[in-house]
Amino acid sequence: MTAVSSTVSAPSRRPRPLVLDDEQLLLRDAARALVAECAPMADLRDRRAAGDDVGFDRALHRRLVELGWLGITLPVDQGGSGGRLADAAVLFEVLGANLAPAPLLSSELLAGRLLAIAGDPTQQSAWLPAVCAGQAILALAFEDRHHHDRSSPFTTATRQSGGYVLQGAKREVIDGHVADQLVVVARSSSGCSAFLVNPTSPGVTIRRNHLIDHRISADISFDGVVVDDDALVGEEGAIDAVLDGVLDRATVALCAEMLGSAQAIFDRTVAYLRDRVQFDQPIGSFQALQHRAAIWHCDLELARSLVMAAVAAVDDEDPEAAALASAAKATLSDLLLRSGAEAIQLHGGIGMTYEADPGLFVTRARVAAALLGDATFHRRRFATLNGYGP
Amino acid sequence: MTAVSSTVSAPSRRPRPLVLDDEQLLLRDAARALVAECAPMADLRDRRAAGDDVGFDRALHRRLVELGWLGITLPVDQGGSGGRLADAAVLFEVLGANLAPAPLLSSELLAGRLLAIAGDPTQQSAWLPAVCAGQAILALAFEDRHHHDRSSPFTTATRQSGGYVLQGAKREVIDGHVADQLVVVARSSSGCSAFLVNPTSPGVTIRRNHLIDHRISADISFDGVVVDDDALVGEEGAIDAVLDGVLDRATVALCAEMLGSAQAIFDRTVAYLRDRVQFDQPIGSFQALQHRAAIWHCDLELARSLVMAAVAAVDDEDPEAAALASAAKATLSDLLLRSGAEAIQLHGGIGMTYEADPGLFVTRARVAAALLGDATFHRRRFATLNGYGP
Amino acid sequence: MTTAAALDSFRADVRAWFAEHTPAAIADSRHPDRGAMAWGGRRARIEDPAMRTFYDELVATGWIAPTWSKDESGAGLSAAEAAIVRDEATRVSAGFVLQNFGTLMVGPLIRDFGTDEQRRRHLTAMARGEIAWCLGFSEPDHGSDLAGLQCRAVRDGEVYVVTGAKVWNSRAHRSDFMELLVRTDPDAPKHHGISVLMVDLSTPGISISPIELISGGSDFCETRFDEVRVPVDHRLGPEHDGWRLVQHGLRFEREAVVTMAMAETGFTGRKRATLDEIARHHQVDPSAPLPGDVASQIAAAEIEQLAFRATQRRAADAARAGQPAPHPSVLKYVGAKVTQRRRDLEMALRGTSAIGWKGAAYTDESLRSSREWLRAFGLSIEGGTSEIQLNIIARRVLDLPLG
Amino acid sequence: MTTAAALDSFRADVRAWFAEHTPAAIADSRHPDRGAMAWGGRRARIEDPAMRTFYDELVATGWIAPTWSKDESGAGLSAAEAAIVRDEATRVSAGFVLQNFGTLMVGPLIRDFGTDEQRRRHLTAMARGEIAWCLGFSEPDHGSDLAGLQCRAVRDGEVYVVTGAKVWNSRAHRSDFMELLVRTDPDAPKHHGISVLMVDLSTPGISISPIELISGGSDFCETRFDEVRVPVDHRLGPEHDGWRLVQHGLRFEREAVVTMAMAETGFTGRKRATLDEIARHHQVDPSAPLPGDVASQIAAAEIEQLAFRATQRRAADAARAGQPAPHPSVLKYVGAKVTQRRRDLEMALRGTSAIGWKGAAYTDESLRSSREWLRAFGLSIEGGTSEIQLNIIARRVLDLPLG
Repeated sequence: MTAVSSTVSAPSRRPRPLVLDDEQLLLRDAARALVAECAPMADLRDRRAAGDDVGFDRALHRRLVELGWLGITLPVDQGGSGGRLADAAVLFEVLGANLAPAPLLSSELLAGRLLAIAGDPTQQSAWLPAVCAGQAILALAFEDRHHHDRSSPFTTATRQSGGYVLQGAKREVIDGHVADQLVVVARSSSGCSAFLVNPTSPGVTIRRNHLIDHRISADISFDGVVVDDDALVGEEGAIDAVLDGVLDRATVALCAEMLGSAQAIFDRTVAYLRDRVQFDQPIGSFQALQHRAAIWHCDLELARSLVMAAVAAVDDEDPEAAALASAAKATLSDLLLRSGAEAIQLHGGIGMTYEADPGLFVTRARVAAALLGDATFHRRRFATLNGYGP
Repeated sequence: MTAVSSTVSAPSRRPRPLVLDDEQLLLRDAARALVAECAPMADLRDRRAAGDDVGFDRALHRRLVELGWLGITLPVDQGGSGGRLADAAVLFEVLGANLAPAPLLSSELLAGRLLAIAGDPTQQSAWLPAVCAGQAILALAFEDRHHHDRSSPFTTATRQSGGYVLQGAKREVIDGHVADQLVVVARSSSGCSAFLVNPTSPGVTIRRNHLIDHRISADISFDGVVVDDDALVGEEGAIDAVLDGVLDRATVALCAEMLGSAQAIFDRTVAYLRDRVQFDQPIGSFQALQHRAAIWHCDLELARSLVMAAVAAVDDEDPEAAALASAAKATLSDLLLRSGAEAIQLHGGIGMTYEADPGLFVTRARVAAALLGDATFHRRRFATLNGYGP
Repeated sequence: MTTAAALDSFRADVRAWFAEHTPAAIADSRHPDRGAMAWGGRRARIEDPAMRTFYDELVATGWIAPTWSKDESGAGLSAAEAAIVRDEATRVSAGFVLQNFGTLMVGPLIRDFGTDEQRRRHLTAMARGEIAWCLGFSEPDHGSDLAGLQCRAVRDGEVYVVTGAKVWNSRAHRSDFMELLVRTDPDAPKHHGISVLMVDLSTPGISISPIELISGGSDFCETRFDEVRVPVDHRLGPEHDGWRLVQHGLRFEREAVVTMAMAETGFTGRKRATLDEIARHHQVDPSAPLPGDVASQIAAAEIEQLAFRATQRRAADAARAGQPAPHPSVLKYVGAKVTQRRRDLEMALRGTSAIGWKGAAYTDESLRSSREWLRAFGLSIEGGTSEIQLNIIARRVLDLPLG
Repeated sequence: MTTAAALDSFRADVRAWFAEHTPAAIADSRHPDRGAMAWGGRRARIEDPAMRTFYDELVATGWIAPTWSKDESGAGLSAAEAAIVRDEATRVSAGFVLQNFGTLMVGPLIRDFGTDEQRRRHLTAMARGEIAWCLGFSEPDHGSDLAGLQCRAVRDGEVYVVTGAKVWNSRAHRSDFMELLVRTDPDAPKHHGISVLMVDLSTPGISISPIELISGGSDFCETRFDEVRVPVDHRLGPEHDGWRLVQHGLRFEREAVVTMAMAETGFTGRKRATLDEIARHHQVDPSAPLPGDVASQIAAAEIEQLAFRATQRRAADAARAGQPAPHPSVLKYVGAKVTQRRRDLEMALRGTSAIGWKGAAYTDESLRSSREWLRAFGLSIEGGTSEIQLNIIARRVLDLPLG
């Protein structure tokens, strides 16, 4: 008989199963306990009322450091735990459930990660152990525009003897207002480069942005800021590929946080549907609302799978990781916004009040959707990565 | 006191009210009676089963002629009734409600209208009275591709002594398989032109397309087809603007037909929801289905307003007519497809059977959505007309 | 019956009137006198002399309550003429002055159900902007289920003693009177023990506090009644039969909420950047064409809005012609959705420029944009939630059976 | 417990087996023997000798019913191993042979509820593809409301006399046995008078007619029973307690319908043009980049499909790890929706090339495309409508109260 002609290829590598392992389950429980204790959601309103200019809770930052969770994915020899992105994703999801801000994305996933893979040993040892010890906050300044753009079209680095001069302005730098050191992406004739910049350097101006989600970021301008040669991270003009990898990874972490938020506001809303009585019955007994909740649940299940697949792809160094990161961010941006809106609607009037929680989720949704590329950006990028971009 | 400085402009022309006038209400009732008598929906299945190769009912065509409705918008001196598009829209909506095909779009709104505004008196008197008398069917052959494209990129007209040579192929020519005369759009060095072509001319090959909606159209190829100078309709290379106007107008008429179809399948589905009993109650008493029906109703109301506004804009020669035509077609294409799908779903299993009506609507929806430009085409054109096209 | 030509001529007169009398300050969407002019009332103070004069002149025309009789200080206009007045006022950015809660919603009810004495007392004062009204319908535990309300009025001789709480009372803190729903018979089935009181808000025992919304401070209030004594002759309509009045009046509320919300957020009237202008502004090269995906999102939003406006137009035309018109619940449901989607897209197009709550980096326009987006979530809740509208459409328009 | 390394090695063996035994004809999606191979049964004739041999060899491996014991002619594999067999079969386009209704849905029920005699009689025959089964659940008037079924079985000594009608019986016209739901106690509450019969379809009094769908002829049938005599020992499980069996077995059906529908319409396995290839093909210049709006529509559909596949993968992984997995109703609901949207977009991308029912102008691919699009509307109806799935999710997953 005629057998199919394809030769017997070796079984492809077993994909990582899309479940949490035992350690991650323990981590999740511990993180939940921490957040319940240290980061109740009312803190957000309290901090704004108190005129807070930090945007997160210093005590929560300290506790994360004590538990060894700041640096959970950073190298062991730099004071980190050497974990996978999957471990960080567990933390992000739990933080997201309580909308708890912490300088984790900025210091570890963005600037820390970039240093960890492109920095020289001096740069690494100057900053990474300090991040893991909670002694330093780092920020990655990469956005020139109000829409995600990895090409830094407007910030320039001009070579001069012994160093560079930086000129331009960066938008919405996460934790840029409290950073002890900045990593700044700038463009020279040879391409994009990254530089370590002391935020107190002459020519650096930092403006605090108070965001609708109660967090704080910074717009930072660089007016003839002079840095030495040793401020250069990696090779000159060659940071693009590194940056792409760093941003994809951070995007997936942000997606995990957004998933946590979406799931949390869903769970709260479903609980409200069970409890709230109108027309002498729980409103959750109305079939129209049941179907909306059920469809919402389905969308959450899809989103969870996509985030877990993206996490696994990053950890497996799967070439599909970039496309999965974009797929996840496009999906989570839409889903979290819709979740916030649906939560307000199903809560009715009370959902519109500042004292209730749905509004906190919807404002966070808007910010998180815009950060690191919105749904339109990532659908476009997904198309491009798959060879049919416009 | 300081008065606002803008000068008092004359009140803008009163927009035509978006209601049917008394004559149109009478026309609607008469048309409904005709369709109920002559064009029951079962005819569609019967004709396909009988191996029909016409795609519409010759008897219905005759009745439309007898009632003076073929040519309802054509000039009185050509045998028409000189009505407004609003009058034709009433007819199209009623035909759409029963999915009744008739050579009205082809002979009157497309080819007939083009001759009426761009043809010379000889061309007009040769064909328009015949159309109104039911003695001729005309077809406008303008699509070169499977996506709406008004530029005839592949069909050429080459000047030769005393006439032109046509080369190319036209897709999905509505009623092209039964047309007594074709109006063919072709491109020469100076732009697009239209030509009257006898379908029996040497070099013309007509293939019947049996469509999923039980109608029939034609793919027609022109292989070195020679026509005389007097076959040219309008000026050489200058038919584009005329064609745009004709197509916009026909598009609005098609939208009226689609609105009739969407409303009809909605009404049938709502009636089914009232009647069908499952779990010991009419399924229309389930709130989830009620809300879906209510949202569907809202979308129909929006679509009806848009179609009426587009009809009024065409009749008023409002410069917004083109944008409104595109807005209407984008909306109706999506809505009719969604209506067909929702009708099947709410009918359950029976909705999937060929003997039930929802399937007839969903197949018609697909064809009508594709004809004269789909939703994507018209959203893009709407953007372009408003100055922000891609 | 007014002919079309007569209406055209009327429109020309109205336009001329506004051109002559409207002060330039009217176009300032943050003018401090706007609130006082929109709502009137005992405590309203119009400080700008030009605005004060304009308001007085407008009151003198009767256009605050254009369809009311001249005896009631209205202008005695037909519905078509009143629509022209509103159109033309909107055209010069003065539409907000005619969005008066009292004349739109409370007045018609007093005319239909009030005693002669009540009509005399309240209508003229309303039409002249002297007394500001608010509504006291919803309660913290009874929003959509309005008929379940618990605020009690116990008869004590010639007064009712009112105790309970109301919420979502628009501008109660700046109003003089409230149309208040109370339960007068706690033992009757829930739709049968309700009465309507007209409560002077200066009566002792009433405390009013504004509600902070997700979009910031608001004109909505929570109002508490602690043994408030209301004269029995301040009851509107028969005792225990208030639900009928509510049904009668609810339609006014729904229509008015959409109209007002749209005026408020600048949906009509005030010039604002178009979506494509916003999108272009944020490009690296603002003169470059928009990407196809963005253009398509904008087109979809614009088409939806065009359809909604055509539906408003058709509703008016059909009502005028006595033909079947889109149901008010359709307008309410769709109006909220269209506005919400538009705000949402606008936010997306603004990117991170619109995520600010405060800070020097943000323009006033972008700060307003985020607040308008947040505020718009309420459009599908206030004045009857979207779910209630869909229930109404299913029952009353589609004739679907009760579950 | 099987270790990961052992599973890898097992996969290699299975892949090698298929590489050696699979005939080239298997990749022909219109091969006339496909039906017989997928369903087996008394009347199945596999004509192509290569296909016949392959089928016999496959039966010998026990992989038609991979998790069944070798005594039952299964292969005694674990769930993880069985999944590998299905994966690898799909990889060489032979997945359809393992999509057997009997082994997937009827067999497990007979194992759990049958007598020893019934198990002996039916399981091996099923696993060897000798007897084809179909289901007789829905009735013309009782689709979603299955428990309202009216097909009656009246006891007459040692037989039931069955009269009534069933509909949506997949491939009944080519099956040997039907798992039939009948009402044995018309006086009991509707969930309590139902029994399950295993009916030999060659019994006199049964008439079966295929149903024509909107997509053309189909394998669904309507089956009528006119005083059909079924031996009492052909009843599965206790009398009147059939609803419990239905509940037990319904899950199998829902999962299987999605899997089979996807295999059927080429969702997995068979190579088909990608959406971007289709879009490009229809451009004036196929090498030009796609317009941004089209690319964005395709990306949205691809992302949705990626999410669905990841959910299928996670469901399997979680079940294996004993962790909470997505509910089968989620997979059923989403699977239908994702496939429908994809078909819809594919049709839009094909433009007028896909509106043909027949005619020389249309390619086979485009004719198939329109039929697949139409057929896909059924995915959200058969095997429990999407509305039923949403009810299940609301009640069982979200714990929302009954209305």
